[in-house]
Amino acid sequence: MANKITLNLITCRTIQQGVGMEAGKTSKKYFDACTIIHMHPEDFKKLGAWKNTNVKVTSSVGSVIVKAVETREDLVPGLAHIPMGPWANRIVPAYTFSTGEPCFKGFPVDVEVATNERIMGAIEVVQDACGLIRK
Amino acid sequence: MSEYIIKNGHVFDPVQGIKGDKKDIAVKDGKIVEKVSSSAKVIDAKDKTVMAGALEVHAHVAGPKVNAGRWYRPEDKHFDSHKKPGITRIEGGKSIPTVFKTGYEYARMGFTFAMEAAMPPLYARHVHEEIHDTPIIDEAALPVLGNNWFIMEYLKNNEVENTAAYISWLMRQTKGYGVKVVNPGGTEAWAWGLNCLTIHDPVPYFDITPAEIMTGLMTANEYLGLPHSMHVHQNDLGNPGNYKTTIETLQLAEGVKPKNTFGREQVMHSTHLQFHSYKGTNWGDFESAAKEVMDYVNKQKNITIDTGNVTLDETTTMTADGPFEHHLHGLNHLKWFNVDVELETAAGVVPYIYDPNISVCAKQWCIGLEIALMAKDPMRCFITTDHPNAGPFTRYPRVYSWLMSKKVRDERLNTFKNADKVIGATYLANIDREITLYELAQMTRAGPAKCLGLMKDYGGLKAGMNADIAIYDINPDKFPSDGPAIEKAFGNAAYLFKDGRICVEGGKVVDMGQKKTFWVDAKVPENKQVMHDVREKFLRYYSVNENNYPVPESYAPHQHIITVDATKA
Amino acid sequence: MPKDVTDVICPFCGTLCDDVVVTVSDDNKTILSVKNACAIGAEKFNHQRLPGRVKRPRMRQPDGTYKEVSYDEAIDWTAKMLVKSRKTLMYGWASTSCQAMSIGHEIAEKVGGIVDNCATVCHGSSLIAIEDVGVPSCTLGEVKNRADRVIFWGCNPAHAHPRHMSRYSIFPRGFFTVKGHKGRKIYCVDCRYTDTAKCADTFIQVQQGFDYELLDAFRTAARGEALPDTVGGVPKEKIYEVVEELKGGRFGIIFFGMGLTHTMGRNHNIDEAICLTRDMNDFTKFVIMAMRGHWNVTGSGQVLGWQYGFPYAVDLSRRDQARHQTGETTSVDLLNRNEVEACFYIATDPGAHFPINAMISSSKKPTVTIDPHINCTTEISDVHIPVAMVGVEVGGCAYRMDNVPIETRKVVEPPEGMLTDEEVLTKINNRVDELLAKGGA
Amino acid sequence: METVTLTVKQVPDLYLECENVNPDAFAGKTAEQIAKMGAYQGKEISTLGEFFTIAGNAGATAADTKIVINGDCTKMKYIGAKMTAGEVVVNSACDMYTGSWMKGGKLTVNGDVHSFCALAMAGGEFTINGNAGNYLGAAYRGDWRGMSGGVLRVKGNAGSDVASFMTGGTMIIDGDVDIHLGTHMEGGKIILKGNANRRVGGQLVKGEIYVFGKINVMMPGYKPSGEVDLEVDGTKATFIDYTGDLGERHPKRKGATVYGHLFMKK
Repeated sequence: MANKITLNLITCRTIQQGVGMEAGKTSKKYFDACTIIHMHPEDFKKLGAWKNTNVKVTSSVGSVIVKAVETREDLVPGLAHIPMGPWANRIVPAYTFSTGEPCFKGFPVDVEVATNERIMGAIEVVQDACGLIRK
Repeated sequence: MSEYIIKNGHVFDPVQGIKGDKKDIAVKDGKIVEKVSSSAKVIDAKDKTVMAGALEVHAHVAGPKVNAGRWYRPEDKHFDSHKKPGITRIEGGKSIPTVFKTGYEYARMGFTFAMEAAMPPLYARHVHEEIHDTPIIDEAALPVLGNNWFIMEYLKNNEVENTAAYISWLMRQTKGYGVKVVNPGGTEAWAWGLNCLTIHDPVPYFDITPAEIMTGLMTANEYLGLPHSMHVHQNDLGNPGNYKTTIETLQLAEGVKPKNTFGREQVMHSTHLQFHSYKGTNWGDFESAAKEVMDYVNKQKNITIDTGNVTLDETTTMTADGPFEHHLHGLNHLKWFNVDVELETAAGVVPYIYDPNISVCAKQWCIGLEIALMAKDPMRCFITTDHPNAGPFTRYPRVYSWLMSKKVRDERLNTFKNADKVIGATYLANIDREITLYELAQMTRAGPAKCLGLMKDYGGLKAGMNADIAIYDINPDKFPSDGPAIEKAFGNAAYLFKDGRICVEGGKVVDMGQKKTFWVDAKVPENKQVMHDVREKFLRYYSVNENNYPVPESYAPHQHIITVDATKA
Repeated sequence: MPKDVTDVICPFCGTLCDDVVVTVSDDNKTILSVKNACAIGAEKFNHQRLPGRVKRPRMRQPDGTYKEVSYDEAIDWTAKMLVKSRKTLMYGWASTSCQAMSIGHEIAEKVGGIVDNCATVCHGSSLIAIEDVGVPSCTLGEVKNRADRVIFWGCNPAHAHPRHMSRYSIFPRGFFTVKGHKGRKIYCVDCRYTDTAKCADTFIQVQQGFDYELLDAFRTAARGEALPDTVGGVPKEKIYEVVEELKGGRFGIIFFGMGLTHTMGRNHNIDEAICLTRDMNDFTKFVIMAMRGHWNVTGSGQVLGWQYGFPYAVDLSRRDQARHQTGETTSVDLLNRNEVEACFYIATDPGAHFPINAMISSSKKPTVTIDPHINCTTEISDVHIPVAMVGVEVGGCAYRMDNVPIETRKVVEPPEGMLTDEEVLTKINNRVDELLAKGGA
Repeated sequence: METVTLTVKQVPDLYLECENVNPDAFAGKTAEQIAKMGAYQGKEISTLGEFFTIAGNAGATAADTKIVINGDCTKMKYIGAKMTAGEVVVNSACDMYTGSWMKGGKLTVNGDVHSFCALAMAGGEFTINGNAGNYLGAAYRGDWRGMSGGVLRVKGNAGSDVASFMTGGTMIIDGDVDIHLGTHMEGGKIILKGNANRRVGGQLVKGEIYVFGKINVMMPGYKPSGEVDLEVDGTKATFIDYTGDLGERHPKRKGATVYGHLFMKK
């Protein structure tokens, strides 16, 4: 079983993400809309994972746990998408090429199955990185 | 409110015919008065020139295209953004100053009123937001109407009353001041990438010509009896050989009579005439047609003009003449901004460098000065730079120095790289006239005030008029002979009174005054047809709802409404 | 009796739909229903009545919990932070009114702030491109009335601007477009087969990150020059074919979004798209428009434009001049480089939308967030000042994606005692004045 | 030539704006006077003397003035910016705008420089004995006038957007560059000894780019038009001459269209 695959990741708005955002950053709608990674069926095969499995996505700047899903907006194999939000931003490189815009679209990530890992909440995922959660 | 008495100054006031005589000017409660009490503060204007506050008749100082020109040109203010000591905000921008700098600079030069020359109705709220933020000077804005669908549809059928009713409705919605026309028909054609280069070119689909649009709007303007006349930026701007179209357009005013209660005598104001006074067939054989055009202007009494003087700077051109900006971009390849506005108009912006080493630019410089110097009636010819098109308004003091001193302008003329070629293609070298201080007061105060229908309150120093007074460090008996001295004096008013408050002292802004926004409320008989058409157009073709179109009065906190009554017209 | 408020402006995206009807309760306190809005817009209005809304400022305590404080206390803390900090990032502004922005800029000028708006992570690239090469554009009504060639390039209005296609770009019948959808040819260029692509007559699937090359190929094809066999995964035959179709139209428009602004090359992708648009004007009428995201991010650019001459990333830190350099005075770069000493966020949520390393940097600095709701930023701030929702509980001017200004409407009363952005900023401004008059914090 | 030596004694917390550190500003000043010159850190204005130990007086003119800077300058902006003559040697890495708007004289940085260096450079010699950041020798935002003259050498790599809107002068980079080299170029010469990532010469109107290494993805608007033997910065080699960018407008001279050239070393 290939446990780790490398994909090209983009982060974009979805209507569910928009609705969730306006419902509130702590809402279930927001959580459900943003804690997913859209992948191509072939990449699911390569990863050896079922749909709706939690995965760990790792970029040059960090990792995040999200749920791997198939989408009605087709991707090509090798391309993956996490809707914009704090989860995606845990792994978006902050480098801007001196343009002000970080690398929201088009950066390599490793994806591996993480069935038993928990997906953090919206505020938790930010506070955790900022060291604001008292253990 | 405090009282002032301005003593010992040399007063120049065309309204009262005062030509530099020493006369005291008394100020009380924001107005000029016959006399004040002994407790009035004395301003010593000995060896100084006293004039009314100046009026800008045509400048692009507020609104969407002005602001596009600002923000898409960071390079225009990267080294030109400063805060001066005192109460002023940061001032930025060379060719298109920020709103703060705009207000301060006009005030420092002795101006108290500026007319924004082109307000796209759909963007009127934006224009008023900027006017609101522009300190000190009073302002108004002219909605652009020469390519408006309503207007073209009504005028196609000669429906003057409907045209007038629509104008009345639109001015109320947009808080507008008058009727502006820019490249009539040509800008609508531009929505399909086309243009109208003569006044007889039919407008695509609308089956009307530019000449018919202008004649109709002049008639509607006088039907309403608006304070200002139709204000036109003609077809075929900026092209060699355009002077024939220019004269043909001016001829449209023949026989049209002014009808208003404001003392206005013209029925057409033709703006930035410099850009419309070109002979030749291309940029190689390009020559001045200032004489041909001004000969006509001088004899035709019911038109006024402004110059559009080229200042030889790097500037930013901007106009509702969309096709012209596209054409200009094709010549200089600099960044092109364009916006077409649904049912109404368009606008374009392109940076431009008037390089004195390029003979075309030098000739344009000559033509602008010739127009002013050939004007027989200074009450009908006003000095502008069509800011920022021919140069920034902040260069007025320099333009004055060229007009008021033959020595100064000849020094410039003779040192052009291709001076011989430039002199051969223009009239300027043979003109000896020097504009006097009295004529300057006519061209920048009394004249524009009359043209704009504001002569009751602006442009003079007669008792009862607004206490808008500029005092310059100029002794008329020892008028400066060098350019920089003239520029310094006109660029830094010793005092500027605005509504009786000292806003500028020693060239420094000391008070923000209380600026007013002017707009015209023209009352017409109820017109169900027009209201029906408005509803229909909003339902079907506009992208905003009718109820979200009007500019609320809160955008003009110190509004001054001029009411005209055309219900019995 | 419940009543309908009509012609309401939706404060969600840059489409700024102005035909929303909101039914409110008799006491003007509760929104009962929303008509005409898209799913996202409706949710925004509905959020107003959700329980659990924070109604008073909160300040973080040493133990990490938040304690409710008075507005005065929060404002005093904020003013002191601003006066003390030598360089402050003042980011956000995209979801508030132009009137509020003006007050914010006055504060920034006094305390040495850097005013940046959400364009910085959105259409900032587009603004750079426009600064470089201009932009031929139009209002949305022009598209509705005239366009017969519509290209969606790297944008997905089906998700991000849900009513755009029905109001302006695909379906409406206009003056010269009486056939509506049938009279238009719709193109979509994207690396994904998006829901917008499904509405298009022609879908061009570009390899992710190859938009610049593909646009250059379009321009090369338009000039009749030779092309390699494929560009960005698109066969050259397809490129020539589409270019000819575009030339054959009467009025073409390119709408573009984050697919260009966020992708490799960023501003250059838009720059090239603008140049293609410009070139197409040699053959027919062509315009281009950015699909601006936040409902009033355009307004922030406009107000900054007329006050300082730059559309975003305006550095007033020296207080005697305004400067602008994308890549230096932009929020993410400032945070990446630790160039600021304090952060002031208003009407935005960088915690959710900035890359985490920027927010880690932010979380180490004194931070105040002004926002109607709890979000990812408020919970890493020292102070959260809740305010009325602009466009729902208070009106104010906003600018649509085509720069058309529209006055948003107040439809309901804010919770009792809740201040608006304008009121909070005015109080901060006054407090800053007091502190400066006393010689500092 | 007189030498002023600046030694960093305090590294700024934020970033120090050293617009006064150049021969033109120093000219005619003593060490004491230089120490009193202003430098901003955010809104706080302090003096050069607070951050540097200053030894030696400046010459009477910029041309007579040499400045040597020792110590850590990584958080200092604008060193050598707008200089017109004289010499500056920095024995450290520098931050943004180093040598920007430079018109003449000699500037040497013995270290790396950050972004926006040599912006709109118009003349003089600027040598970076390290790596350079993004927008090296480019135009300021919105301007169509990038580097227009002088010689700029980088011993290491450079970032993205190098030489955007270049109109003249020569730029030599020994290492590699990231995306967008010579975009919108309208004159001048770029010599790249290493590799380029992507987007070389996009939207180029006029000018010459020489690449010794590889380009990851060629722009579609370039077409090979033959081979030429050239000597480029001391290296003799055969180059493939590509003309382009064929997607961009090109001026005409005497009826013939003038294209840009991209020379790839074989």
